Amino acid sequence: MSTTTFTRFRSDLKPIWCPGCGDFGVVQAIYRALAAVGRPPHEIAFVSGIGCSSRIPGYTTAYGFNSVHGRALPIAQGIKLANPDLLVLVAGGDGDGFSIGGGHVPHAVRRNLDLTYIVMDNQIYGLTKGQLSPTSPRGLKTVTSAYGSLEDPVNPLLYVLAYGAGFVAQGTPADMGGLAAVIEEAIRFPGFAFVNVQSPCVTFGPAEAQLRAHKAQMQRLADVGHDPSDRLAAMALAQRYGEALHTGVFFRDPAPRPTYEAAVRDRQATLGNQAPSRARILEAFAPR
Amino acid sequence: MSTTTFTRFRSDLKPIWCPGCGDFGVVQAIYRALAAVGRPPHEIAFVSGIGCSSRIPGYTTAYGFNSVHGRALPIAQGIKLANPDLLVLVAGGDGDGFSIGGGHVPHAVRRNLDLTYIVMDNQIYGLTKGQLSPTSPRGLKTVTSAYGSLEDPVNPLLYVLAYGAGFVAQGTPADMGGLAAVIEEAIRFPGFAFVNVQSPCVTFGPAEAQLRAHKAQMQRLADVGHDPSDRLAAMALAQRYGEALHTGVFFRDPAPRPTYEAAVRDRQATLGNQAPSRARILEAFAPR
Amino acid sequence: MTSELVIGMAGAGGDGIVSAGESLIAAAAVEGYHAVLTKSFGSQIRGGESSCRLRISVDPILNPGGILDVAVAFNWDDFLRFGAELPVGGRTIVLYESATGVAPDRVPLAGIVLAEVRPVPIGQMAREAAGTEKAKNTVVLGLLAGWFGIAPDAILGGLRRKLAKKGAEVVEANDRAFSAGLRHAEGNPLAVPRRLEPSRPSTSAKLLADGNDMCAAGAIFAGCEFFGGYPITPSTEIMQFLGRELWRYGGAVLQAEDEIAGLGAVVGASFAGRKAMTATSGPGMSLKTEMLGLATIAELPLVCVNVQRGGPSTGIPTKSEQADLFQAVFSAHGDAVRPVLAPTSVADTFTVTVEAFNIAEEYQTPVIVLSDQEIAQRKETVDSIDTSRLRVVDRRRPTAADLEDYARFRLTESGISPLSQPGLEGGNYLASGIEHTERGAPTASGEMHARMNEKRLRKLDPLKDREDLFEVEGPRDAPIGLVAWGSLAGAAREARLLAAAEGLKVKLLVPRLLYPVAERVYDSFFRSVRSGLVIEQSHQGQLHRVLRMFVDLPRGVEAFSRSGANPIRPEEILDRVRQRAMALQRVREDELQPQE
Amino acid sequence: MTSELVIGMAGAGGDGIVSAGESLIAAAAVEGYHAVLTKSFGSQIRGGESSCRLRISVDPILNPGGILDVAVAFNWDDFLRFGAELPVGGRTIVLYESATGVAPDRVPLAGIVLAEVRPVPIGQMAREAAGTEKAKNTVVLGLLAGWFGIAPDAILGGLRRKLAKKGAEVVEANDRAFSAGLRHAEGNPLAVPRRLEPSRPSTSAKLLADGNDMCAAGAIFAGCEFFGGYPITPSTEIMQFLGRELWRYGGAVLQAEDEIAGLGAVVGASFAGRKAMTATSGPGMSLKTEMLGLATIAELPLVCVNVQRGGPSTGIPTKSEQADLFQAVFSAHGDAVRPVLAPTSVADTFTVTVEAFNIAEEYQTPVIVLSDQEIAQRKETVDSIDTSRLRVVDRRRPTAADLEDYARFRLTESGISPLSQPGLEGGNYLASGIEHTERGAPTASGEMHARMNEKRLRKLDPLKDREDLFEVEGPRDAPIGLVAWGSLAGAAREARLLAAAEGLKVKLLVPRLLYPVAERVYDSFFRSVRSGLVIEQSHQGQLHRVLRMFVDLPRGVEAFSRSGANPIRPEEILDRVRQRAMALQRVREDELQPQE
Ligand SMILES: Cc1ncc(C[n+]2csc(CCOP(=O)(O)OP(=O)(O)O)c2C)c(N)n1
Ligand SMILES: Cc1ncc(C[n+]2csc(CCOP(=O)(O)OP(=O)(O)O)c2C)c(N)n1
Ligand code: SF4
Ligand code: SF4
Ligand SMILES: [Mg+2]
Ligand SMILES: [Mg+2]
Repeated sequence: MSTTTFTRFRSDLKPIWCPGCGDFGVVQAIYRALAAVGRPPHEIAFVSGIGCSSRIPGYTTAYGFNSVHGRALPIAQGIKLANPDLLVLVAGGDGDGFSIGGGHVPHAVRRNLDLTYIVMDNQIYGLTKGQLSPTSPRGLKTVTSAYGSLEDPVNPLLYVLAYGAGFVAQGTPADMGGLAAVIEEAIRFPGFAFVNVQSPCVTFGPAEAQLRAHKAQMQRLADVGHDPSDRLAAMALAQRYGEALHTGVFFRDPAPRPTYEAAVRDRQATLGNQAPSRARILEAFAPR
Repeated sequence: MSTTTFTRFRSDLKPIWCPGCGDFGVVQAIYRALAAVGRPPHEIAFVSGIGCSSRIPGYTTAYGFNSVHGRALPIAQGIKLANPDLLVLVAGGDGDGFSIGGGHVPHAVRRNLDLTYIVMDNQIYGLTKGQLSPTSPRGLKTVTSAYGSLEDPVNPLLYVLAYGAGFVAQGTPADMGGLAAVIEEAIRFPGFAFVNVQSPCVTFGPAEAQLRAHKAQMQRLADVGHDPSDRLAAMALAQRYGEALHTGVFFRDPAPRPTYEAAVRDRQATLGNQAPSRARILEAFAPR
Repeated sequence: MTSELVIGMAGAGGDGIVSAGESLIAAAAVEGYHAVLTKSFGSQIRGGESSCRLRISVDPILNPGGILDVAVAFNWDDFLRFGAELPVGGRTIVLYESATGVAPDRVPLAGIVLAEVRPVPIGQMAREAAGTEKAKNTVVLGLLAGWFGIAPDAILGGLRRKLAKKGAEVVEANDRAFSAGLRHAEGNPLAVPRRLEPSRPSTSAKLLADGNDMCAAGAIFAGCEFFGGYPITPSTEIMQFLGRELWRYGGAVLQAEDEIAGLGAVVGASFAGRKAMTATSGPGMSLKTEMLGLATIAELPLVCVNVQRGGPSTGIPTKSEQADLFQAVFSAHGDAVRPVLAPTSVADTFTVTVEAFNIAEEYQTPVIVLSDQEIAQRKETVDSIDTSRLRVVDRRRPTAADLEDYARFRLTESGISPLSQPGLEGGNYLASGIEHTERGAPTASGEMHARMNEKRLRKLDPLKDREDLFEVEGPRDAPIGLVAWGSLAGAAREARLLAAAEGLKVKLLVPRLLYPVAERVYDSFFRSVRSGLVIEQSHQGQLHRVLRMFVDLPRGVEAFSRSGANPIRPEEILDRVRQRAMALQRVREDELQPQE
Repeated sequence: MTSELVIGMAGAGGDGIVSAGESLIAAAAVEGYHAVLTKSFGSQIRGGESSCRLRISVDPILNPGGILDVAVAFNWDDFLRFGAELPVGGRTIVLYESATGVAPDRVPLAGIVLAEVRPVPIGQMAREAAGTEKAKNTVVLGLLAGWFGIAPDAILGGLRRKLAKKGAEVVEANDRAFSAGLRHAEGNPLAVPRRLEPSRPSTSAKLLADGNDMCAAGAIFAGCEFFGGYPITPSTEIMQFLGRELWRYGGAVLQAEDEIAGLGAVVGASFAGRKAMTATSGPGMSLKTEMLGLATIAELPLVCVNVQRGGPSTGIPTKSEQADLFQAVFSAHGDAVRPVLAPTSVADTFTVTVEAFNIAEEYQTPVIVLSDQEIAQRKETVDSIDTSRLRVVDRRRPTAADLEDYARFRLTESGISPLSQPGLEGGNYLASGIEHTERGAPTASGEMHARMNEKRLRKLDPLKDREDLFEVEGPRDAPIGLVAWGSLAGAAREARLLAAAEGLKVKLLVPRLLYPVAERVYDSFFRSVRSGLVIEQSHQGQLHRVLRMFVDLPRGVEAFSRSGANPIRPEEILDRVRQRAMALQRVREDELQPQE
């Protein structure tokens, strides 16, 4: 694609991420995917929570909403319901999405609005300088776990599969082509799509979660002969989150469910023609 | 068991549930299970949120905490950490547990404190008089879904299995023996144990979710030859939540993970002997 | 003949007390009476005790009224459970189920000499006439129609319409039960008849609604296109009404997973350019605190309704209280000011909700509507509202000129900056909860922070001159001044009229805008005041405290307040007004004493 | 010789500005100086600009100080980014990296005549001496030691200890860099020498800590056994400290999934009989609103620390503000009152935290500690605290007699009811957020609700007599009165001393208890006051408003407040005090005019 269309999505706000932060790669991949999809920036709403990763909307020329910690999904659903024509992206960190925001994920998935949710999973709290995140490996020593974490990590891929998402994939900036590709595919998927990105925190992240390690570990799902139309098989693979690093599409619903906004539009259409004018609403209370 | 031990757990607070409410059966089953386990009431802490079902602690003689909507699990974890010798029960409704409280479940599961969590799943909001619940079937018409719900329901069993719980079971007051048995087993399980109880709301609940229907539908997992040590198989079965009604144990970890409180005790023990007196804490700040 | 009646009924869950009340008020409305119906239930969801009180009058009504004219006890245990909610007195006529075996001179209403006591074999009459006890409430309707002349035809007509779908037998059985009651009353007239005057040909057609209905209708009138919320008593009916209606207007309703998500979706919808609202009660308001703060700093319009109930925490979900004012005004962290409005009646809830949307859109701010259970759930006849007089305001969107060099948070003179929305080319910006520059870039500059804080507060100053959001009744120069808000405004209005009738010089200020505090309005009201009361249904007297923050109240102005679930009655207010009038009297006399 | 120095340094992320500051204050502490170190960063997590200011003195210090004596610019862009945080003036000596190419008469400090300007080839010296630019900060330490006589041996000793683990080469290279700086200074003495006096043999051993350290230590001293929380700037260090220490005392720390769960676990631990605490900042406080209300009505002791930062919403996470007072006091729905305390210095944070636990346990209530980023994150030398004078209070548990007929919420005279806990036989009860009877049974009775509200508020009344939680400085009869809280108390104390030195009659009231408002304490303080200031770092002047609610402030008492991220300085306060003194002067003169 031509760099003009590419740069069209880059804002003039200079990223304040640490040099080498994986999120640089993610925003690049998003520029590429958006350029490929080809919607103009003003027709895109890009919502995030709070965190290093959540700064990402500000680095694009889309309408951005850098909201509060953990609430990007509810806000994004309100936007999509208010204006279904928009392309709505949601992004944030592992903590934003699966710790404080974890309660919103299953409901966003089961409602199945056509959103693309990108989590930058660095297994750490970056912005607040290095505390445990829900995806931190058991035993990890951080400033809040001086003697090692006592908890098994959250499994974003398995959770979202169990929630019934129609599209679930993983990527890493260690493979920019693959990352841009899954993000583009997620955007094009009609319904809720989830992309977990292994995006290294070079300043506070675990040593095993850096680009070098990714390059070594990485296994393309395409290469391991996984059938992305089989949810149970995807769940079985996803259970290896943390030990293995599979990239690509875990699950793609061959027969995508109807989206929530589609059902809403039908309802508005059927009931719409019975609508009295708003000015006459009080007539509903005439006694009989 | 002797009725004396049984009645020992019944408080003199008269339940204000509607006549015929499934929760009467659940509290009975809990009396039985507690009697069988044999811990005295004052060594039991019973925590709930808000809802018809969440009134249940008040109907027992245990130390009860009828807390706020959706927050029973965090409070229960604080209690268990503060005093691991207690038997800690947690209970509430489908809305309490999987709508407003849904964000706390995965973390309670992965921490794996030795708690027993009983959800009275009636596919409706009872206390607030009949709104949609997260487990309400798609299309259900309620006071908040006059034209039918547009969402696929939450799947409590599948979710909790995906979260990695060591014990997951389902019961119904249509089979009191089976219900008391799974609750007792859950209490005895060393680690986080989850029991989903299909507990009919006779006043607002869906017609398909009443005792008669349960009696007809019910399939004991023991009878269908399910292997409760196979998590993936359990997930496959759990995917049928909503269409089938399986009762009994979906999953029981043959090799239960160590509990969180055990790890905490080890840590306290190892670090404890290096403890200066609290009175001398300021010495930590002597300049060198 | 009497110009009004206050009727109270109580019984067990199955007795159909509330549906009897509904039949009565529907009939009253059809006949052009003014009426108020309040319901009260035990804590049990079903099968518990329940009660209702109906005040019906030929003149406009300001509140649910006090001592009962007519008390109906289906059984005594349940009747007594409602204690202060069904106050009986010397003028009360008592009807009760004679099957209770209680002798007329033994009714358990200690130490009250009742006007009249009528045991009636209600259950027996129902069985005989309709073949079922289910008809007991219909028998009672017949008795009431017969003894007190309350619109028999309208009642019966309503009942028939209601039962039509149940088939002819049911309708006829019901007819028999009703006329049985009617005949019993005619056969055994009251010693001192007390029949309701015929209604006056009412100037305007009446509506029948409760506060939650009116709130939802107001939202629709104001152009609301999105509602996101989570069920909670006593606000849920707002979501339920909109869940039936909003789709018709191209809008949508989302029952979210919790209050945070509900408001989050509202914030998103507003960001996307739609008028949006949520509704909840205390516990939900507490959860929304952070999201409300986001809307304040992102300057996004939205309306958040809090139908107050008893607190703190879960408190008493089914009873009314006015103890969430502090929270409405001050719950946010940081220097955040948001407008707070309160309706003072069922009808008022419509216009106040419309006004809330207007203020939200005009000033790009969340607006909180503080309703309360009393107004929200009481059914009332309402003179139809002339909606042609109501404005509907839309947010200021960027002009082509604005878009040439768009800065979302431009520091304008008014403090209001044109608000664009996704889809609008050239209006692209970054919304955020982080302090930002005029163009929306994150900043940690103390100087910019000060300017943005100043802007966000300054833009609301014009509200302090909105005298139209205040009502003053009574002589401008009255030395005694009352202030009352929300559902208590009704009791205060009635008390003021009673006081005036006694020749006491009293005025009343009813604010619909509670915050920001309109200092000038209060200053001019209090200028003549030497003694006064701020009347509130909260333990702390919260409005009185908030006023003290901004207004120099005259020494003699104090709070008359108490906890909820026990409404302050007009008579109580009148008492205190009398005392204050006498105190002033004494002072004046002292002043007139010759000094030696 | 000078008795104190204020040094400010700024540079890029890699320059090691902050670690240089740490080395200086550590050395100062060892040498027995009094010192305060404040750090400030750009918004970038790493690689961004950073700065620090150190105030070092032979006398006790009350605040970080104003105009710099010494300004060190590693590069000018970054230095200027910190603007008001590094104020230079006529008395400032400027050292800067000569490689910046800026001529001494061209330094970009418009319009200020500086005391002296010294370009130094810092980078070059580092490379030459240590072979790496990494040693730049060590060179600067050498320069400062040399020119201003700041404890060379202690600095070098500290550096050696710090670098020991990096091996001998590093240590030696560092030694060379330091002495290079030292020699450069000796070789090029200042025109007007300004050396720091030797420290006075300090009466008591000093400690070196920041406010968050002191808060955590206070919790441990008070007997805290459980901490549940969620990371948030600028409070996280409290959880981090306790996460290292609490286990040693048989306690536990839980990093929860969010702030609601963190506080929920604390509520559970308290219910189970443990002293428990959480800590957060504005956004987290907002989320905890509902759970705090539960603790209030369930009457469970706990401490909730809010380290204030810039708001509303995410606001400015790294800067200090005092705009969360309204929220601390009023965020709950319903009539809920909870005590709010504020530390006024690093040392104070220890004792205030201990007091917070004592009040929580004694009155069975959540207690909020309002710290702020300024106190929480500034490092300071502290005279060691005589902990033997501090009480540690435990909750009142039921006696055998109480247990014979246990009623958890018994309406006692004090309003405090013995609190049992799981495991205690006979103490079984139902805790709930629902209004309850004395025995904990849910109730919807308005009468019981009123009594429980009254109980929950009455039990806190004794706090209003806690004069020990207030500090008054200056003449009792002073006509000018200042009130300041939190980190601004330091600036106010300094301003008062300066004013007194000018012969102005000014007194200062510093409350550590902000709520409930101790009316009597304020009344007696304001008795002599005819003009005054309530000094606060918030746009609205929140304490001033809260005081107005309960205290009749003298007419002349106003708020001196502004938004955060731009601290009010002692000189600014002094200015206003001078103006007020003159105004009073004029008034008095007018009064003395013969009346014709
Ligand atoms: C309600 C609330 N709680 C806590 C915080 C502090 N906070 C900001 S970002 C963050 C977590 C960052 O981790 P993650 O979401 O993984 O994003 P990352 O910085 O790693 O990209 C936290 C705890 C906040 N801003 N708001
Ligand atoms: C924060 C908060 N939001 C909403 C409510 C209102 N509320 C009480 S119970 C309940 C849901 C009840 O449904 P469920 O949890 O399934 O319990 P059930 O009554 O069906 O047993 C709701 C919405 C509340 N009390 N607190
Ligand atoms: S702290 Fe980690 S996540 Fe944040 S910007 Fe730096 S590298 Fe990236
Ligand atoms: S409403 Fe439903 S859940 Fe609640 S008590 Fe009645 S039957 Fe049970
Ligand atoms: Mg992260
Ligand atoms: Mg339910």
